[in-house]
Amino acid sequence: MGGTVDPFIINLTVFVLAIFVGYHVVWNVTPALHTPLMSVTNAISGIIIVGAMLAAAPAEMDFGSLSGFVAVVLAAVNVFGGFLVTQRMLDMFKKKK
Amino acid sequence: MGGTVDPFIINLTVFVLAIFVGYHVVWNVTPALHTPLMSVTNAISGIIIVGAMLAAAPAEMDFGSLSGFVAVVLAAVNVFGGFLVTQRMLDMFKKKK
Amino acid sequence: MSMNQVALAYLVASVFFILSLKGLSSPVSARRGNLFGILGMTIAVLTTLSLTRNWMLIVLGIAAGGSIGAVVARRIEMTSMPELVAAMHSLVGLAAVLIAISAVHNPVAYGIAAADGTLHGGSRVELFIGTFVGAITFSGSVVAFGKLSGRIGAAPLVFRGQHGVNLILALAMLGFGVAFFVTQDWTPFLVMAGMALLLGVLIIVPIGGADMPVVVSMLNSYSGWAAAGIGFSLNNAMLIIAGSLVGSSGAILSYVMCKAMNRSIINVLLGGFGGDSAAAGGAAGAQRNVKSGSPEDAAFLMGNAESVVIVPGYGLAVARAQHALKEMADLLHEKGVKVRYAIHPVAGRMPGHMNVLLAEAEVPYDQVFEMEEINNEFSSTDVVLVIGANDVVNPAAKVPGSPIYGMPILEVQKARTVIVVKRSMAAGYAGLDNELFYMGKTMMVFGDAKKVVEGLVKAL
Amino acid sequence: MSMNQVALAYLVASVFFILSLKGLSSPVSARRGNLFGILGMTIAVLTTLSLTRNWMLIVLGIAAGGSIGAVVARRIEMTSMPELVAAMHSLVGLAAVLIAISAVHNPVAYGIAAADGTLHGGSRVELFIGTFVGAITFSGSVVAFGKLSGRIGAAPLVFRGQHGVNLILALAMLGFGVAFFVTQDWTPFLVMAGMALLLGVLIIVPIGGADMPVVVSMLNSYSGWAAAGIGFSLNNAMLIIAGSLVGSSGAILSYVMCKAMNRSIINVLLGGFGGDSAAAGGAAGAQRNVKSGSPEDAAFLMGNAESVVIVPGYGLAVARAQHALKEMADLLHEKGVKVRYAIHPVAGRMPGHMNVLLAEAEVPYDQVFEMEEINNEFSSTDVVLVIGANDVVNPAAKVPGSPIYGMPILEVQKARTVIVVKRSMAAGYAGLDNELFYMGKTMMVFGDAKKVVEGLVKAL
Amino acid sequence: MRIGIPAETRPGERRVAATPETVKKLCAGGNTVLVQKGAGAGAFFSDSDFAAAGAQLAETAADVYAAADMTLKVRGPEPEEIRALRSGTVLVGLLTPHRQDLMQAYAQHGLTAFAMERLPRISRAQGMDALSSQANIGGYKAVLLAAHYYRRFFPMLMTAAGTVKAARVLVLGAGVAGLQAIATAKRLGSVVEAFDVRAAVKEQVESLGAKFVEVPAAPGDSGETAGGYAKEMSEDYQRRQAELIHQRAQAADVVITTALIPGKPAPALISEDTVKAMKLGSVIVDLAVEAGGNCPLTETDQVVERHGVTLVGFSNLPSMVAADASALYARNLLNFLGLLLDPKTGALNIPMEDEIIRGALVCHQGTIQPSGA
Amino acid sequence: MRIGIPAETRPGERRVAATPETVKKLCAGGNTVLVQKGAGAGAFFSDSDFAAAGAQLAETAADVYAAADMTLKVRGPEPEEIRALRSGTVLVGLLTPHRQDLMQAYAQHGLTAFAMERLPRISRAQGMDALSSQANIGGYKAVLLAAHYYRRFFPMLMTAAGTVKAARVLVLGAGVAGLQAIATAKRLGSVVEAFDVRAAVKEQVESLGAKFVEVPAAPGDSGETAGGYAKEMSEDYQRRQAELIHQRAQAADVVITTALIPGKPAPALISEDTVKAMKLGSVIVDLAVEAGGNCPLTETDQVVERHGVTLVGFSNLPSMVAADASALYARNLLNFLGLLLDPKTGALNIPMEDEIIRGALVCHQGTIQPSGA
Ligand SMILES: NC(=O)c1ccc[n+]([C@@H]2O[C@H](COP(=O)([O-])OP(=O)(O)OC[C@H]3O[C@@H](n4cnc5c(N)ncnc54)[C@H](OP(=O)(O)O)[C@@H]3O)[C@@H](O)[C@H]2O)c1
Ligand SMILES: NC(=O)c1ccc[n+]([C@@H]2O[C@H](COP(=O)([O-])OP(=O)(O)OC[C@H]3O[C@@H](n4cnc5c(N)ncnc54)[C@H](OP(=O)(O)O)[C@@H]3O)[C@@H](O)[C@H]2O)c1
Ligand SMILES: NC(=O)c1ccc[n+]([C@@H]2O[C@H](COP(=O)([O-])OP(=O)(O)OC[C@H]3O[C@@H](n4cnc5c(N)ncnc54)[C@H](O)[C@@H]3O)[C@@H](O)[C@H]2O)c1
Ligand SMILES: NC(=O)c1ccc[n+]([C@@H]2O[C@H](COP(=O)([O-])OP(=O)(O)OC[C@H]3O[C@@H](n4cnc5c(N)ncnc54)[C@H](O)[C@@H]3O)[C@@H](O)[C@H]2O)c1
Repeated sequence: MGGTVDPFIINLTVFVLAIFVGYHVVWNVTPALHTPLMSVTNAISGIIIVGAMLAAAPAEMDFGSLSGFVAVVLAAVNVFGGFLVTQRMLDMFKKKK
Repeated sequence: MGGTVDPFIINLTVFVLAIFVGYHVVWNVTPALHTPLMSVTNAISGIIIVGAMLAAAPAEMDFGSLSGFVAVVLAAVNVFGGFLVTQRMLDMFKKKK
Repeated sequence: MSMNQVALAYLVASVFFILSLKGLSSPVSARRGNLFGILGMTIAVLTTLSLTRNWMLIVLGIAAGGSIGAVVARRIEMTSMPELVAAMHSLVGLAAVLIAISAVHNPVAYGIAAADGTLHGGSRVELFIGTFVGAITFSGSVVAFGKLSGRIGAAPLVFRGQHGVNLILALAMLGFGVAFFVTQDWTPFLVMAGMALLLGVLIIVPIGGADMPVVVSMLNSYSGWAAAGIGFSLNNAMLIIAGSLVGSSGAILSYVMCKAMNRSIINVLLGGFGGDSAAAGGAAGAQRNVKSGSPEDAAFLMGNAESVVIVPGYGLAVARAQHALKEMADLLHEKGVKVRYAIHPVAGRMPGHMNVLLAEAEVPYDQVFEMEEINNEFSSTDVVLVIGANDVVNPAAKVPGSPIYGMPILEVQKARTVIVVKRSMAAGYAGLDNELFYMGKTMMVFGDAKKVVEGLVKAL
Repeated sequence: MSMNQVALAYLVASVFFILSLKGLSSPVSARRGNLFGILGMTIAVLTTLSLTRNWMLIVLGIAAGGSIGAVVARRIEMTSMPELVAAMHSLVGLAAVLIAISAVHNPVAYGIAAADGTLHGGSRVELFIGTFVGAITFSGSVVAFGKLSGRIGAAPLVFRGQHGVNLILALAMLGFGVAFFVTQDWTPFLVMAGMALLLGVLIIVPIGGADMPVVVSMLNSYSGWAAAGIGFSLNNAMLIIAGSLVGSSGAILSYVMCKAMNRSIINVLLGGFGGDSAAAGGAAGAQRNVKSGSPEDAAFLMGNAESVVIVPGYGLAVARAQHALKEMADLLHEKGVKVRYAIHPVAGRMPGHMNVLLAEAEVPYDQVFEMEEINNEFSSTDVVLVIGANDVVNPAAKVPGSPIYGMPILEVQKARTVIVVKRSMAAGYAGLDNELFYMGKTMMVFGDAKKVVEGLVKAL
Repeated sequence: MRIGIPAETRPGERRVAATPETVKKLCAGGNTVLVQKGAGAGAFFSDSDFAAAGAQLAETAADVYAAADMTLKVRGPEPEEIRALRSGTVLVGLLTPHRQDLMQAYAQHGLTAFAMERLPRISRAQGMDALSSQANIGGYKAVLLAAHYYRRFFPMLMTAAGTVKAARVLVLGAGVAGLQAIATAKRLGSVVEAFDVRAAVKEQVESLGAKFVEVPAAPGDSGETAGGYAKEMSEDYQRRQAELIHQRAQAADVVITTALIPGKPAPALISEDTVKAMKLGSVIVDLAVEAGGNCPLTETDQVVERHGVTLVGFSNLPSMVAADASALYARNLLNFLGLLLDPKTGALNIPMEDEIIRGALVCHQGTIQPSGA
Repeated sequence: MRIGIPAETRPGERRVAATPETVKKLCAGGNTVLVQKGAGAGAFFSDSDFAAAGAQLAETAADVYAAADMTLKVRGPEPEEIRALRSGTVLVGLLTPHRQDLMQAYAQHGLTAFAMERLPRISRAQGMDALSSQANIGGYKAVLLAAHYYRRFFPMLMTAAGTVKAARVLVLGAGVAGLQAIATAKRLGSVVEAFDVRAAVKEQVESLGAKFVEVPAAPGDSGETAGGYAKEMSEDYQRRQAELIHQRAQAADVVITTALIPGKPAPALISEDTVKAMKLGSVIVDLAVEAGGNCPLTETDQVVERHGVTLVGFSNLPSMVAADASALYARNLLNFLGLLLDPKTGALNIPMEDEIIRGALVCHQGTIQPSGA
């Protein structure tokens, strides 16, 4: 069978499953980890950098790729900052504050 | 971009996500629900009936569609029996045994 | 229906399957969970039906199988549930094998044929896997059913070199699989299937009856993977989702069950360890079976009871578990369970020992009953929790000639369920074995009383 | 790299993201979780890089942004963490808007153009959603950052008809979105983006400083949805997975946080309820802010402390929470925390009241200290748990003229952290307000002492 | 200051106004302390311990009185002791300030006298509050006495020879003594009920795990004066109260009464009829016996059996726990002296503006002071 | 059967061998019960209650003895009482079977006598085990006596006037009485240590929350005889034990001794030197005083002070809790009579093959029985 299924449907399938996973993974988090968790999801939301890279991809620089480039920089700040800050927070926990 | 991604990869994506979901959903089940849970997953594994129906689908009866038909019957036993048995077990819990 | 609509419907069905399992993980939502499962299955079947041409025949098949299933499910006794599940499992395995056969027979119909009408390489692998997993599930489930229903002796059947034989068989099976892959011939395919059937039997026979539930769950998991495998072949996301859901949840469930029984899953699955779930001490030389459970099991039983009577004994004092016990009773009380304490006149090691303990924990006096008051109440009690007591509930006191003959006892064996908390099967002060522990209605929870009660508190 | 390999690599990255969040849900695995996140991100970026032609420029951009991020993250004070998270959020929002602009500018490069070079209808909708969510995230995060860092007053800014204005704005924004959809013109697109920016500001200003963490988490969730939306446009499974992971987990997290603070998420998000987390009674008319937390927070603080001193007061007796308290102390002790009790000579309502209570719960005498013995120890104590006490820890006793002037008190304010359990801000026997409750190092846990301690026991 | 500690003379009084511990602190504060030999014997403080703490030992009370600028006593001095005191001496103790005759005698003798009973009950004075510290002991001891005279078990025990029921204890008056009695009786495993006119006490009683017996009061009547003491109640209330107590006492095995109204005779709570209705073998311990008793049948310092009920009327329970009672009382005095004496030199300096001093000072250099608090 | 219940004659003995409850059951079993007037007074059972339960009241003991076929006693009859008994009477009580003179007298008088002390300690006999039921009371009362004579608090209290420390109680001998003493002392809030020669007791002591003080024993020596009683220990052990006790007693405020070795004089555990080394004001309650005492300084039925230590030597503690002691003892007897009397008619039938009977029967129709158990 197979047929031709619109990629949207497949994307939707993935989307729905991912929501379930996100829901379950976070549901039982201890309150003390709220802030680190927030910070790590913030870093992961920097995945948008992938989109930004594609936007900045065209070889010839124009308005579109420039704004893509700016987006890359911004998202990179978020990605690096996010993971590092999380790391620092978690270090704090280790040292029994 | 998009390009042509083998459906296998997409299937794999779905597969991996579904495993995560299955894992999380069951992880914290109370022991008392072990048997009902087993019974309901048994019923759901009857989803193979979908494959069986497709096997039985060809209009002209031959060896292949006949074995598909048998598979439909077997899987149907499982589906109906599984859900009903689960129902009965759960009813038992309601009545505070 | 367009292919898109079909895919969407399948997605909806998949979501319902997820919600179904999710529901089953907690008693409050369990019934809803089952409904979701039914709903998902209905959507899946109807959608598929819309794709088939000879739907009349198929509906007939479903009706036939469905009514058999329904009748069996209605008729079966509650106590035979586990064997029923095993039996139905075998059907899924068989169905998977049949589908694979059908697909090998007519690959074109499934759209898995290459241009030359032969199977895709990938599909061949997938079908191979589907078949042997299906076959093992089938024969293994049949054996499990036999053991659970008592048609086959529940004792583990162990012989020397068992693992070696299994290994050789598995390798041979793989070999024939490769042959099938290369030749696309029926012969290697069927030999491979036959070997898988044999392997299913050999894998399950060495596992003892007590471990059968774990095995059934494991087979369940296999059948899920089989379904997912077929989903890959058919490029059907729903089959993949449902199959891997069942596969992973079944595997986790086996693991969780083993953990609850304090067993290693490896040992269970390698077999030969299944028989020893009981008999740790015991004066009587003969190894006798007792049912043992986890604190969670005990908590569930008590949480769902209407009345619970607690029988404390010397072990409670030794463990100094009285405060935890009080807390547990409070939790039960909050759940609307009627909780009372039954004090045997000579429980403990000094007159009034139990009273001292319960007073320390501030158990209200009006929940504390003496033996004469409460002995008549046991027959209308749902659950008795015997905690660290032994002699005072030993029916041997009714047997002339026993060293405690003539001593009045708390007649807990009259209650519907008895839970006994102690560290081992060791005897009490009087040094006697206790028949109560071996009764069908008794569940032992082994462990230090304090630890166990704390476990109960957590689980409640 | 073939497209298949790319897809596979993306799948691997997605799995790492899942494992990352999973890791962060428990303290033991949290650090591993962060590593998984980094790993996933690395794979994702490298894979994408292999697809781009002018990778030098992009690497430059990443290096620039990355070093800024790294420096800021290293330099920032621990106490400013939440505002940093908010600030970085705004960047994600802005990036989303920029990507959308870039895509609108050059749809062909993204493979989302129809044959005529214009945008697909579906993609237009997706881009529209991505843009406005991104814009709201951006401006909202900026406001949240301002509030958290004190650059904008933390007090909720409420004005009449606020919700009305927001509604009109939102509708107008939608209208321009439709216009963009129809005309594919820049003007409606930019107006729409501007309105979304404004909306972001307006949505956040009415929310009080105390609720900002919830808001940040909510914005986090928005940015996740924005990423998922772009994933749909780009037909990129990883973006969808990562985006919806962040989206759903952020939403759940906001909900969980609200529940922990006993607030309704609806109220928080509608704003105007953010300022009243404190001040229930209090003799002093002025509304003053206190930090309040849940039993879980308190449990975490104590579980990670090296030494805990428990200060019981009359409220402990009223709640009869002594047994639960003992149990909590036992749990802490098991975790290796040093637990002591500090008894003020006039705590309770009769001489020795607290001793009677603790004896009932069988607290060993050698854990019980009198005031003189322990007052010097507070400065080296990590956490003091003041439970149902008030006057005996009231620093007002040092203020001449106060009705309790001259009464010696337990100097708990010297400890690193003070947790106070009582039902409200109401005064104690002497009827005095207590400065201790308003100190920066103090966390109030409101509720009946027994309930709260039971909560602590559960959380430990 | 030369501080004198004579032995107590009241019959049955075993306490002493200083302990080696407080003597040591007083000496460290620049004072000389004179202790009469044997003064601590009843409380098991030996002379050698006092000497080791820095006290000088005096043979007789007369020696102490002759040398001391300040005398610390448990009980107020009797007329013959007053005569032995030097004029101008500062006297501190439980001086029974309601005994006008004694006050007159102090004044005539030119003494400066502080009555510990008169301390205002403010937070700052809690460390000096001898009434509380001694009432606390009284409550504890009352239960021990009851258990001593009660011919059954207090706790419930289920034994091979049958079950003994827990004693039911009724505590009337839940002030300091009453609350401690409740706590002690609970400890011993009995079932405790308590009653008090002050409504605020209910929560306190329940905080000890006992049951509060309530007489429905007229609305708005807290039963309490501004000072936190009980007041006399209306007749209607008293009738309802009497009925309730009659009924609860019948159900009780042990009754401990501590009800006092400052400056008034103790309320009669247990009538003879009630005693008659009580179970054979019950015990009543009347802590209010010195103020006339909460039960008219109790006799001061006697144990009598009436209508099959044992009535315990010891008036000086703290003295039965003399060692700890003295220790607490001596520390009360020490804390109080902290207000009067220079911490280094021990020089006397009476801060007349302090409300605690104003309350306690009953006689200043020979003039009787109006009751302050 | 005509069953007689005379009043006890031993001075200070307040117990009685039957209660209205047991009388009622005996009457229901086809017996006639004769109770001497006032027999229950000491335990607060009134004659009218006995009568209401179905007993006939007799004016004097002689009347009872003259009419009864069976006499129930708490204490064994003294020679003059024996003379009043009819020959052939069945006698049941705590007959002190080790007193050969009394046994002779019973035999000469042609009595059939059951000594409750001789019951074998098997499970079935637990409901009749008077030694246990009375020892239990002794342990409880011993602590109350200690608290009564101790001039400090048992529990720890932190008050505005300072902290009073918890009393440290040392219990020597952790049999039935010792265990109950531990439990009661713990209840009152003291810190309890206990010591016993029998190693098995350690777990039991700890199960009550007290600390067990251990003398390292020679390997393989459980300190126990087959019957579960203690035996005399080796000299070396005794020396190490004495040292340990000396040291623990010095740290203790209260010592309660219950150590007994059946058929032997009680072991002397607390020497005079130990008493001298103990703290001033400490209290020793010696429950073994009748068997010679665990401390040589205690005097039977007296409270004496030696070297600043109060020694309490009452020999009959259960009698101080006469009501419950009688109730339990009477039920022990009732359970025991269940073996002897036909449940309907009350006819006597001695099952000589029963090990309980063999154990308790010290004299059968005028012949002394060899000690059975
Ligand atoms: N009351 C009296 O006056 C008195 C005096 C002397 C003797 N006795 C005798 O003592 C017996 C009392 O009966 P009983 O039922 O109370 O006690 P028991 O028959 O001695 O049984 C106690 C049970 O508790 C278990 N136990 C011990 N420590 C434990 C711990 N930490 N956690 C969990 N379980 C623990 C033991 O089994 P495990 O080892 O498997 O855990 C034991 O079988 C009677 O035979 C009575 O005749 C009574
Ligand atoms: N010890 C004595 O002999 C004695 C005698 C008389 C008076 N006093 C006086 O009593 C005071 C004792 O100080 P303290 O700190 O122990 O008590 P406190 O100052 O009276 O404070 C007790 C606090 O406990 C809280 N509380 C009451 N019930 C509660 C419950 N069920 N759960 C949680 N919290 C509860 C109350 O706050 P919420 O209402 O907000 O919950 C109250 O603020 C001193 O002022 C002392 O002078 C002592
Ligand atoms: N602020 C402080 O630090 C402080 C210190 C000590 C005592 N106090 C308080 O002072 C109050 C008085 O304590 P006290 O023990 O000295 O009082 P008390 O000895 O004067 O009286 C004893 C009790 O008898 C009760 N009573 C009086 N008449 C009664 C009647 N007819 N029926 C029943 N009960 C009756 C009183 O209410 C009181 O509770 C208490 O509330 C106590 O907590 C406060
Ligand atoms: N099986 C039953 O049902 C039952 C019934 C009652 C008692 N018992 C058991 O019988 C045993 C004896 O009890 P009892 O109280 O009648 O004993 P007891 O009165 O004869 O002796 C009291 C205690 O003193 C101890 N002792 C002896 N010499 C000592 C020494 N030198 N130093 C320290 N301690 C010494 C003994 O070990 C005993 O524990 C107990 O274990 C009791 O549990 C069993």
